[in-house]
Parts: sequence; C-alpha cells; structure tokens
Amino acid sequence: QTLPPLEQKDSYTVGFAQSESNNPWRIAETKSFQDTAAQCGWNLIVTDAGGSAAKQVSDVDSMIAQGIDVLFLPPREEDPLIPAVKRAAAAGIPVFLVDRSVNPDVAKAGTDYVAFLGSDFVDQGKRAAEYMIEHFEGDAGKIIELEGTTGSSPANDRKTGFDEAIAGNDKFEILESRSGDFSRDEGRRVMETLLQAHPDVNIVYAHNDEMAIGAIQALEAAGRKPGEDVWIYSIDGTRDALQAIIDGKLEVTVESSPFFGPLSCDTMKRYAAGETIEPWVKVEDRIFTPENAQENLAGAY
Amino acid sequence: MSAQNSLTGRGLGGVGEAPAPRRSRLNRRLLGLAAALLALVLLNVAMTPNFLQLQTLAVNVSQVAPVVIVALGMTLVIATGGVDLSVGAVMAVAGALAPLIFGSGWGVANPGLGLAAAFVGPLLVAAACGLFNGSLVSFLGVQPIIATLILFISGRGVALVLTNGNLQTFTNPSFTWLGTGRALGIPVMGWIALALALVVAVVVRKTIYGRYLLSVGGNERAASLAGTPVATVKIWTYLICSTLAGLAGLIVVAQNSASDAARIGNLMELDAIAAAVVGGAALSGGRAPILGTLLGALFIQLVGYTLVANGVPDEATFIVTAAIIVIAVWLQDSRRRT
Amino acid sequence: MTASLDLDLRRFTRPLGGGTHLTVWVALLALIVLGGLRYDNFLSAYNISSFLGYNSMFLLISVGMCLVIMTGGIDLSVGAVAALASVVAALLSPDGLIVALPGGVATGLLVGAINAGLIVGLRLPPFMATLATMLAARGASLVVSDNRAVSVDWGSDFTTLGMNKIGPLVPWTIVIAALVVVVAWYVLERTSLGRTVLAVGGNAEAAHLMGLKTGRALVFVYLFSGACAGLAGVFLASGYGAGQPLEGQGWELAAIASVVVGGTLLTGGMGSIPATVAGALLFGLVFNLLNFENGLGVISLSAYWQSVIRGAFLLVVILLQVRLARPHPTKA
Amino acid sequence: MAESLLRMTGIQKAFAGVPALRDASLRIGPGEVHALVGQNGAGKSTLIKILTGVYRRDAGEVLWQGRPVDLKSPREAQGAGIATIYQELTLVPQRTVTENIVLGYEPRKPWGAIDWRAADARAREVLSRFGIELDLHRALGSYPTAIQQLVAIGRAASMEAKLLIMDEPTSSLDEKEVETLFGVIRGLKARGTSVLYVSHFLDELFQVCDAVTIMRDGRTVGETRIADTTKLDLIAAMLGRDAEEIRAAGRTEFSVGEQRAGEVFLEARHLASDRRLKDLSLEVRAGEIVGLAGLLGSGRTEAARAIFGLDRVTGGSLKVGARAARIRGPRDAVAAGMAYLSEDRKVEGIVPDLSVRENLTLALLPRLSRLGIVDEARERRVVEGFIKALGIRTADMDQPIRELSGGNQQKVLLGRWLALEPRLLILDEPTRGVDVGAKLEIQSIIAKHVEQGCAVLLISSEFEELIEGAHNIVVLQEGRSVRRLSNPGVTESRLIHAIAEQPDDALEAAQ
Ligand SMILES: Nc1ncnc2c1ncn2[C@@H]1O[C@H](COP(=O)(O)OP(=O)(O)OP(=O)(O)O)[C@@H](O)[C@H]1O
Ligand SMILES: Nc1ncnc2c1ncn2[C@@H]1O[C@H](COP(=O)(O)OP(=O)(O)OP(=O)(O)O)[C@@H](O)[C@H]1O
Ligand SMILES: O[C@@H]1[C@@H](O)[C@H](O)OC[C@H]1O
Ligand SMILES: [Mg+2]
Ligand SMILES: [Mg+2]
Repeated sequence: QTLPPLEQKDSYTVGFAQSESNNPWRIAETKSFQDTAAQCGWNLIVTDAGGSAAKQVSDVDSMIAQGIDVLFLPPREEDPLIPAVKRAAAAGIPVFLVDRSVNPDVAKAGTDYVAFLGSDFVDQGKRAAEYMIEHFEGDAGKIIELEGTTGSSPANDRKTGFDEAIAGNDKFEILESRSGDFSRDEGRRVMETLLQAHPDVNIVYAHNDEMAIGAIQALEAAGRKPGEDVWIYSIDGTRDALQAIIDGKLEVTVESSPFFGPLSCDTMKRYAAGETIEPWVKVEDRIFTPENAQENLAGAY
Repeated sequence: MSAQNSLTGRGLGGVGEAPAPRRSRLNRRLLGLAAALLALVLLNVAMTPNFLQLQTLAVNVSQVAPVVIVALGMTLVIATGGVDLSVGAVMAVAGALAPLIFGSGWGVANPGLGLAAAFVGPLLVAAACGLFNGSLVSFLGVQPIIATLILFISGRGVALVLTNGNLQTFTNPSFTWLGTGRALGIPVMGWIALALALVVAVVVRKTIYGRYLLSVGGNERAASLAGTPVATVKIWTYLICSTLAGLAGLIVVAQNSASDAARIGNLMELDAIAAAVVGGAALSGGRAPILGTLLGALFIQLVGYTLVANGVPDEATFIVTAAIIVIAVWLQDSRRRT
Repeated sequence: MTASLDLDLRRFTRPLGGGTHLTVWVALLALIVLGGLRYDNFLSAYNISSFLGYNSMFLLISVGMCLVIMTGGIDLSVGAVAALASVVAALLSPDGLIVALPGGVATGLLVGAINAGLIVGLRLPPFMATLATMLAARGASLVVSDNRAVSVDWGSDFTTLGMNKIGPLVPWTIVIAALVVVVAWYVLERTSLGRTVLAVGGNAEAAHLMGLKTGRALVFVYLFSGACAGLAGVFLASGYGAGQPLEGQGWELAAIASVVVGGTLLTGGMGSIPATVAGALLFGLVFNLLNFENGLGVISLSAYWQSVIRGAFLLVVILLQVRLARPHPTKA
Repeated sequence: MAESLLRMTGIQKAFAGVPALRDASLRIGPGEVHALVGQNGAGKSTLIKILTGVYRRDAGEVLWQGRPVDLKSPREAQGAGIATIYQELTLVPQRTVTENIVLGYEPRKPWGAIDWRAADARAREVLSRFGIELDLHRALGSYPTAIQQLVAIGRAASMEAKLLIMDEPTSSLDEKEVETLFGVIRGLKARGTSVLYVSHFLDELFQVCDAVTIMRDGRTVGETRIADTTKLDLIAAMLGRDAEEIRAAGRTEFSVGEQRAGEVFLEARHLASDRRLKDLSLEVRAGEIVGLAGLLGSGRTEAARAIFGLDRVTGGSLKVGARAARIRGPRDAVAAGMAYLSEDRKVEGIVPDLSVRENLTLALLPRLSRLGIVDEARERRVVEGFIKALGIRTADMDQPIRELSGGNQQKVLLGRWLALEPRLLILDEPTRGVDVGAKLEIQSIIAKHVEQGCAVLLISSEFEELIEGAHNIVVLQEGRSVRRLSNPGVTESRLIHAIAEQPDDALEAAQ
C-alpha cells in the first residue's frame, strides 16, 4: 500500500476532526487550525467528537463523504481511531496525525498515514522528572502525583515517563497517585483530601497545568506555601502556569504546545510538493522555568 | 401503645382519646442515615490519618457545599415528581457570566457595582433558565427529564459561546471570598449552604408553597381539583432549583478563581439526585426531606473523602461508591413487603 | 365520516408506531430531504452506510431503554455497560468472533442481571440501582482494561462484524440491530411477556394484583437492555478496533432522549419501538447534518454552537410533538 | 353445610404495629354466594388481601379445599382457583380494553404468539354478558369508573375460578348494571362457582347471597344464613349496637322538608363542554339540593366538570350568584364559592402520602395561611373539629391518608370541601363505598349544611338517595338535561321512567 498523492493547488478542502473541546489546550489547538486556514488556503471543516473516539471516527467518515483533500486528525486514543485512518487512506485522502498517534503495530506512518506531528508525552513526563531530580533540594522527595483523565493516553504516558525516570532513585517516593481529570476543580479537590492524609508531602507532580493550579489553591487554603515547603512540577505551559512560576509557586512546566496549525500547513505543503515526510515530525517542546517564564508569558495561551 | 387502642372502642362516629403523634416513617429513615453517617465518621477516626482536624472539616465542607446547594433545589423538583438535568449547565452559565461582568470595562470601573452585578446578573439568568424549564414542564406538559435535557445539552454550549471556550481566570479577592473565605474556621460557603438548607426546610414545612409542592408531587390531579395552582408551583420550583444551581456555579468559580465553562458542574445533576434520593426523596414525587438531602450529600461526600484519603485506587472508587449507594438506598427502603 | 377516515389513517400509520408517534417520522423524513437537497454527497452510499454503522449502537441501546422505560423504569448503566463489554470483547478477540461476540453480550447480560436483582430482588428504585451499576461497570471496565483502550486482534475475524458490509450500503451491524428491533417489537406486540411489560409500567400494583408475572417482566427488560448494551459494546470494539473503557458516557441520556422523542412516556405503560428507532436515527442525523453544514463553509459553527443547536433542535421536536400529538388538551 | 371450600380461622394482621385484623374468620361453602359486611375499616379488604397473598398474615390458618395453604401472591391465588376484584380498581388505565380483559391469559396462536383476533372476540363476549359494547382498542382509562369496574368484573368472571371475590363491585354501578351483575353471579353459582361478595348496599345482599359474615373492628362477630337475618340485625351487628336503637334512624338521613330555598346561586343555560355535555340547563338555589339523575354515561360527571371549570365550556352560559361567571379552572370555581367532591377518590381525591390533616386542609390552605405561612395551630384545631364532626377513624391526624379505609378517606375529602364553607357543593357519588353508619352521617352533615343555606348539586346512582334527598332532580340523557322533577312527589318509578324514556319524548316534555 502506498500513500495517496496530494496535488499542488491554491486551495484545499481540509478536515480537522477534533476529539473534544473540554479544556483550554484543545480549544487552543482548534483555534490554531482556524487561524492558519486563510493563509494556507484551507477550506477547513472542523468537527468535534465530544470526547468519544467512536464519534470521532464517524466524524471522519462524514468528512470522507464530503470529499476532503486532506485530513488532520488528533486521535483521541491509540487504537479506536485506526479505522478512521485506514478508511481515509482507502478513500485516497492523505492523513496527518496531530498531537497524538495511533498504535504503530496496526497502522504505520508512510503507509497508512503520512506522518505524526507532535510531541512525546512519555518524554514530557520524563523531562519533568529529570528537572525535579536535578533541582529538588530536600533530602527526601515525597510525591503526590495528579494524573490526567483516567485511561487517556497523555495521562498514561506522562505517568510512565515520570515514574520510569524516578524508578530506582531512593530519594523519591510517590505517596499517592490519583486522577484529577485534567481539571482545576478536580485537581484542587483531590489535593485537598490527599493533603489531609499525607501532610508530609513536599512534591506535587501534575499531568497538566490546570491541576497544578488547583493543587496550589488547595495548598494555600491549608496554610501551606507552594514553592517553599511543597514543590510543584507540571506540563503544558499555560499563561496561568507561567505566572505561577513567576510568583514562585510553581517550579517548572514542560511545554506541550497546542499550536499545530502552522506546522501542519508547512508539512502538508512539503508533502504536496512531493517531499517524503519523516514519520514523526517532532515538535520541539520547550521547558518553562523561573529563568525564562517572564519572557514567554506574552506568547502563552 | 396508644395507637393500638385508637382503633378499638369507638362506636358509630366516636373518636376516642387522641393518641400521641407517631414517629413518621421519614424520621426513621433519617435516623438510619444519620447512624450510617456517624458510623462512617467513626470508621474514619479509626482509619484515616489526621481525620480529627478542623481542616478536615473545612475541606469536606468546601467540597460538599455546592452539591448541597444544588441538591436542595433538586429535592424540591423531585418532590414535584420531576427532575432537573440542567443544573450543571446552569452552573456553567452563571459561572461564566460572573467574571465577564466584573471583569468587563464597566465592572472594573465600578468595582462595587460590578461585584453586585456579578452576583445578581448570573442569578437572574439562572432564574430565567428555571423559568424556561418550568414553562416547558407545566404549560406544555413536556416530561421533566426531556424538558431539562434541552438546557443540559445547550446550556453549556451557551456558556462556552459566552466565553469563546476560553478558561477565564481572574484575581478578584472580594469575589473569591465567596469560595475561600472562612468564618469560625469553616468555609463561608458552608454557612451559606447550611443557612439555605434551613430556609428551604422551613419553607417546605411551614409555608403554603411547601404544602402545595407535596400535594402536586403526591397527586397532581387531586391537587389541581382542590384549587392548588399547579403550574405556578412547578414553575417556581424549577426557578428556585435553577437559581440555587446558579449560586453554586458562582461559588465554584470563586473557589477556583477561574471559570471553565466546559467543566463547571459536570455531572452535578447526578450528584444532586443521588444526595436527594439517598436522603429519602422519591423520584415519583410527593416527598421533600430537606434534612435527609443534607445528610445524604454529607454521606456521599464523606464516602468519597474516605476512599481518596485512604488511597483506594480510582477504578475501585467507582465500584465502592456503587456498593455504598446500593447499601444506603436499600437500608432505608420503605417498600419492603408487608 | 371523519371517524372512518381517522381509523384508516390509524391503520396506515400503525407499523410506524401509530398516530401519536408520527411526528418523529415526519421530522426524520424532513431532515433527510433537507440534507439531500442542501448537501452534495449527503445521500451517497458512503455517508449512508457509515451513518447506519455508527448509529446501530445507539439503535440497540435505545430499543433496550425503550422496553425498560415502558415498565416505568430507567437504565442509566447502558453506556458504561457498552464500554465494559467492548473491553471484554476486545480481550476475547484473539479467539475470534465466535467467542468475543457472546462474551460481550454475556457481560451485558451479567450487569442486566445485577440490575434486575437490585430492582426486583432488593426493590431499589431503578434510577439509583442503575446509577450504581453504571459506576460499577465503569470501574470494572477500567480494572479489566488496565486503564487503557484494549486493541483487538486484527488477525482474527472479530473485526469483520463491525467493518464489513453487505454491498456498499448495508453494514452488518445495522442488520443485526434491525433484527434485535424486530425481536423486541415481536415480544412486545405478540407475547404475554411483552404485554406484561406494558402493564407493569401502566400500574405496577394493579398488574401484580391481576396476577401477572411482574417480576419476570422486569427481569426481562433489564436483561434485554443489558444484552443490547453488551452487543453495542461488541459493535464498538469490532467496528473501532479497540475495547474502550471510557466510551459510552452520556449514551444513556441519548437513548432516553430517543425513546422520549419517539413519544414514549417515562411514566411507563405505553410507547412505541418503531418510533424509538426513528428517534434514535433522528438524533444521529442531527450530528451528521451539522458536520455537513460545517463543510459548506457558509458559516463555520464552533463546537459550542453545535451543542446549542442540538438543544434547540430537541426543543423544536418537542414543541412539534406537543402541538401535533396532543389534539385534546384536557385540564386536571 | 357441606364441606367448606374455604375456611379461614384466627387471622391476625397488624400494620406497623397497628392491628387491622385481630381474630377474623371466614367460611365459604362450594357454590355459595357469601356476603362479607362490616363498617369502613372493619378489615374486610385486609382479610381478602391476606387470602390472596397480597399481605402475609401474622397468625391464623387458611384451609382451601380442606388443605392448609399459604398463598404468596395474587398469581398463586389465581392458580389455586381464586379470582379477585379488589376494592381499588386494579386495571391498567393506559392499556386497551381487550388487554385489560385478557392480560395474563392471552389466547395464543399455535406458535405461541398472542392471537389478538381471538382476544378481541373473547373481550367482546365477556362484555356482552354485561350488555356493553366498547371500543376494544381504546385505552381503558378513557372510560368512566363504572365501565372500568364492569371490565374488571368481566375479567375476573371469565377466569373460570372456584371462588370469585368481589370487594365492593357495585360501588360505582347503576341499578341496571347491578341487575346485570346479579345475573352473572347467579350464572356462576349455577355452574358451581362460589362468590365472596363485599358490599355496603345491604339490600343487595338479600337478592343474591346465601350467607353472610359480619366483621367489626378486625374480628368476625357473626355468621348466618341470609334467610335467617334482617337488614336491621346486620346493621346492629356491624355497629355493635342494639337493633332497636338503629330502627329509630330512617332509611336515609335526608328528608326533604318544605322548600325554604333562597336565591338562585347557580344557573346554567344550554351549557355545553368539549367532553360529552351537550345541553345542560339547571338552577340551584341556596338551601336547596338539586339531584342529577341519568344512566351510566349520560354526562352527569361531565356536567359537574363543566360547571367547576375542569372541561372547556364550548357553549351556553353560566351564572354564579346572579352574575355571569367565567370559570377557567378549579381555582376560579373555589373563589366563586364552589366545591367539588369528585367521584374518583383515588385518582382525583386523596394525596396518598400526605397525612389526614394535610389532605383535609388542602383546599383551605390559603385561608389558613398568612404571608404564605401556614398557621399550623389553627390548622390542627380545624382538623380536630372535622375528625370529630365526621367521625373519621384514624390513628391520629398525622397518619398518611392511604392507610385509612376507603370510607374514611371519603370523609376526609368531604371535610376538605366542607371546611371551605362553600356556597355550592357539587357532590359526585358522595357516599360511594361508605358503610351504612358513615353514610347516614355524611348525609346528615350534608343536610345540615343545606339547612344553613348551602346549595348542593348531588350526583348519585342511588335512586333512594336522590329521591329522599333532592328537592329537585334534573334528568340527563346523552349529555342533555331532559326533565326536571320536583319533590315532594318523586317516586322511584317516575324517576326510572324519566331516565329511560325515549330521548325525543323527553325533550318535547322539557320544552
Ligand atoms: N396498607 C396498610 N397500612 C396501614 N394500615 C392499613 C393498611 N391497609 C389497611 N389498613 C388499616 O386496616 C384497617 C382495615 O382496613 P380495610 O381496608 O380492611 O377495611 P374495610 O373493612 O375493607 O373498609 P372499607 O369498607 O372502607 O373498605 C383500617 O383501619 C385501615 O386503616
Ligand atoms: N355504554 C357505554 N359505552 C361506551 N362508552 C360509554 C358508555 N357509557 C359511558 N361511556 C363513556 O362515558 C363517558 C361519559 O360518562 P360520564 O362519566 O359522563 O357518565 P356519568 O353519567 O357521570 O356516569 P357515572 O355515574 O359513571 O359517572 C363518555 O366518554 C362515554 O364515552
Ligand atoms: O496537555 C494536555 C493535552 O495534551 C491533553 O490532550 O488534554 C489536556 C491537556 O492539558
Ligand atoms: Mg375495603
Ligand atoms: Mg360520573
């Protein structure tokens, strides 16, 4: 099986099948595609699967029926979106996976889809851990880990990356790890409770910034001092998180950029021009620390 | 047992001695629930680290207060034989509006007025949502679950449109006080929830509205024939429920210093219904045990707290919560065979 | 004159669920016509077959829900059960369809049996009982799947069920769903069990005093609903290549809405399976239409506007029903 | 008597500690029509429900066909050959007439599917025994109570039982239907079926029953052949009084004195509604009882509903208190001084989970409250008064009304309306299901209010009640008022004649 070609033209009908719109990150991602549409000559069709992988497949189906030229797909989950990828390919539509990928055992870049554009969630977790290992000053790190939505791939991967990085390091111990559902409210509630049960905690690792902020609120409400007696590490790079770093409440946030529009445009043009695209178009994630938070604040979302 | 005698010894039209009022079935149910709650507290004292601290109380109160406030309104709606699925969406709408108001140019220019408007405005909009629900139910005879499903689906969409989907974060200490302030060591919103529970309980017990509410839920046709203003009662009930949900929305937003239209009040309808039903409300209507709702909400909250604080894994939490709901509802079941 | 005309109309519309349920068919037809006229490829084989394939799952759970609602009950667990069954089926998929399909359905039956036990045995209100099993099934699906989607075995024949079609138009899943619909309809219309289902919903106490096997009817509907949800879970795993522990959230409300838009009363005692089918298709169609509308590029509706529109659409259907289906509003 | 078909002895049953049956017994022979009588709340229905497995007994023994049995559900009872028509209508209103008749016993096709054609045929046949014809595919609930009751009887009678239990089957039937029913009962008896018959219409018993068991306060206090007793003795035994004492009371507590009627309070001219009322003209004066008479389905209830604003008025005029009134619903009607005791106690009367007190004051609430707050102390005084005045048997005023016996529920509902001190009281079958003692009380209460100037519109299927109670009787046929008879001078035969005569003649006479 070979990849469907893409002819060079001024305007393309482009599908972007968003998986859900229930967090700022997703919303920024969608917006990035919409902002890119005009300058890249896209007639953009956006759908929203509302958090359902099956609906996302059905959305892709309706795009195929409408005869799109190109599909950008952030697959909600690794396996369930494979049918969508395969069917688009079978319909002669080049597919670019965005921000998450699919199970490589079943569908492969270069045959089933053109390329995966995105960062590496496992790596994000690992980088947060490495930064922590390097900078944490106490004798023993007692960690509460706030996981993302139970069962979602960023939650699983960020956990894997982080846990692997501290495995075998006696200095760190995870007291408790539970889901805060990627949300500020839930992150705060879980932290409030865990803090009561584990007053000796001195590190919080949150799978995203919203939960990290929730944890900060919980700590402050309990009279603790985030940044002084509890150190917090997080992922995403939202404006609130950068501000928290500047305020000294958050140690670090590893970037997980939602701004895929321009990269997608670029990659698509290269493909249409006949270039062979590398299987993984890596997004270089920055890391925001007290050193660079201020300068990046303006560009944050 | 004077009740026993009351059935005997009466001739034609005789009345006999007035027996002492009986302890109602509802009270027995409440006692059962209170006992369960107490048992859970004792279990925690034995098991959960640092349980006997004021902070533990504060945490639980702050987590349960919004649920209680919503569940109060839900109890009233359930008493009419209805249900309100839209509470979570209404929370989101109200919560999205507040920062828009005090954060607007006008709001920043007039902080005092802006703050007041940020309370009143969203509550009025929430009330309007209730009016919409209530009108569908009572004037058009739409089934409550479907009538309120409309706002359940589109209400959150409206909130997202209002905020363009963005998380709105803010710093406004006076507004945040609603969510983080404390009085006597307990979060302010806990006091608010308690006060509201008392008010609603008194309204149900002592007012004509409360009586009408129970009769409408108990037998709508009979109530209507007896001159009860059925439509008015229902509309007010949905209106009250939505307004309370709006208030809960404001509180959650104040608590987080952020309004996330996509998330606020998610699944709140189920929490509120569960609190009411565990507290003794019947989905078929005709009962409004406010104290029960309060206890029910506390019970569910404490169950959640217990599981999290003792490190029960997330997946297991689902299952344990399920088991506890079953047991709680079963224990207070009144329909067992005679 | 009018009376006989009335009668003829009734006879004519009976297969669709009768006069009061007609609104939903009219609305469905109207939307199809609108879509066909307004959008290219809306009536293409590709769109029709993928629409049917995807909606076969909702059709199943809606029909299960319909029977439950006819008894005056409710089954909130269907979405979570579908998720659990999809995981189980995916885990069994290496052994082929012949094992995975019954495995998924059996999972649904198991939860259905628990529901029945709680409702009939322990006499819990259906709302609370199925709320509990919804949580439990969700928890179980996470435990069984180890918190992540479970890939199916693409080498076995398991995926043929969800991905193959008869010709270009008819997915196997819709054929099976249609069979289930027919079975449900037959049981309801032609068996004593089905009539008891309706009687229980109409007046449970009376049905008991009339000497009907009310317990059996209740057990049946919850088992049936569980089996439907289980089968939907099998479709999910087979059609989408994975068991998905988090899928199915909100399916119960979608199913309830389909049933009610089909004119069935939540208080039980009456209702129509054909109209429920129309209701389920109607809701699916709205999503499909919105996707096509976005494709026109005239106005790009954001996801939020889409949900506002869906709510508004539900309102319109309900208003139509209120106007059309209740010609004799009587007070009290 | 030959060997008993059924023998119940020493039955005890308490609800939440309150005994309903203390020591009840019952013996029924094969092919015997056996009456069960007693005051409201005596325990008749409870005894029946224990026999048929609705309730479990606390103590006692049941012998069925000579063998001890413990029937656990109505279905088991039916399996054993006991078919029952319970006091509260036990049918499914949403389902069709046919379904309600054949449910659970549907005729099947060879491959097991329900044979609806045969089912319809059976339903038609069952109904024809009662001389009625219905749209078999209409929801049963759309028919009036009486029709539903006939369907329930028809269903039970078609079940080929050894014992057929009827708990107040005639409470909402007219004389004609009662006659038909007796025919059916005699037919059953001839085929060897036993019948247990509960009724407050003691006269009826003497027409069809062979024996009677009398209950009082949860005990069986007597059993006798019907031929060996008199109505007076029965009443005495039921009430636990001396027969002489009872004799002093008349047949009904009503007696039309000379007409002291005051001004016209209600005047209807050619009133028509969107239900079945076509042309109703009548007037009711203060201090006057106007009776509405007619056959089943003649539109009496509809007349009441139209006047009370429950059905939409489509023609004619209505004056209340000499002024043209627009009554759009019960609230308007109540405000105008009207009260309406509807015929369907369960569906339109009681709020089951609320207490006796709350039920009784439901209509009065606005007057008991100030600024929206109910004055509970005053409420309790009012209720106390009515419980005394009406002799309502209840553990206390906070007992849920659903736990009261039917007759006592009826008194509470009457109290609900009397408390309003209405100027016009519309009573639709006010003494239905009420025992003799209570009936007299209710009638005397009504009479007292009329004396004080209350106007009453009385709908009753009991000729006796109308003839002795009403000053004027308006006869309805097919939704039209066709005749007005004035007391004194109305006799049963005149009334029957007026009700049954050809509509055309009647109309002419009315012109
Ligand atoms: N389910 C119940 N719960 C509590 N009390 C009950 C219940 N059913 C009956 N009772 C009580 O038992 C007593 C007997 O009631 P029952 O209905 O048997 O009387 P009855 O003789 O049939 O009267 P009626 O002639 O009015 O029908 C009454 O005092 C009634 O209040
Ligand atoms: N024999 C019958 N066949 C069919 N329908 C009937 C019959 N009798 C009554 N109905 C129905 O009864 C309704 C009118 O009955 P309505 O309640 O007015 O009678 P009523 O005079 O008040 O008698 P009741 O004493 O039973 O209340 C109509 O809707 C009519 O269809
Ligand atoms: O960083 C997260 C993103 O990767 C995920 O998909 O959704 C939640 C975000 O916070
Ligand atoms: Mg009785
Ligand atoms: Mg009548």
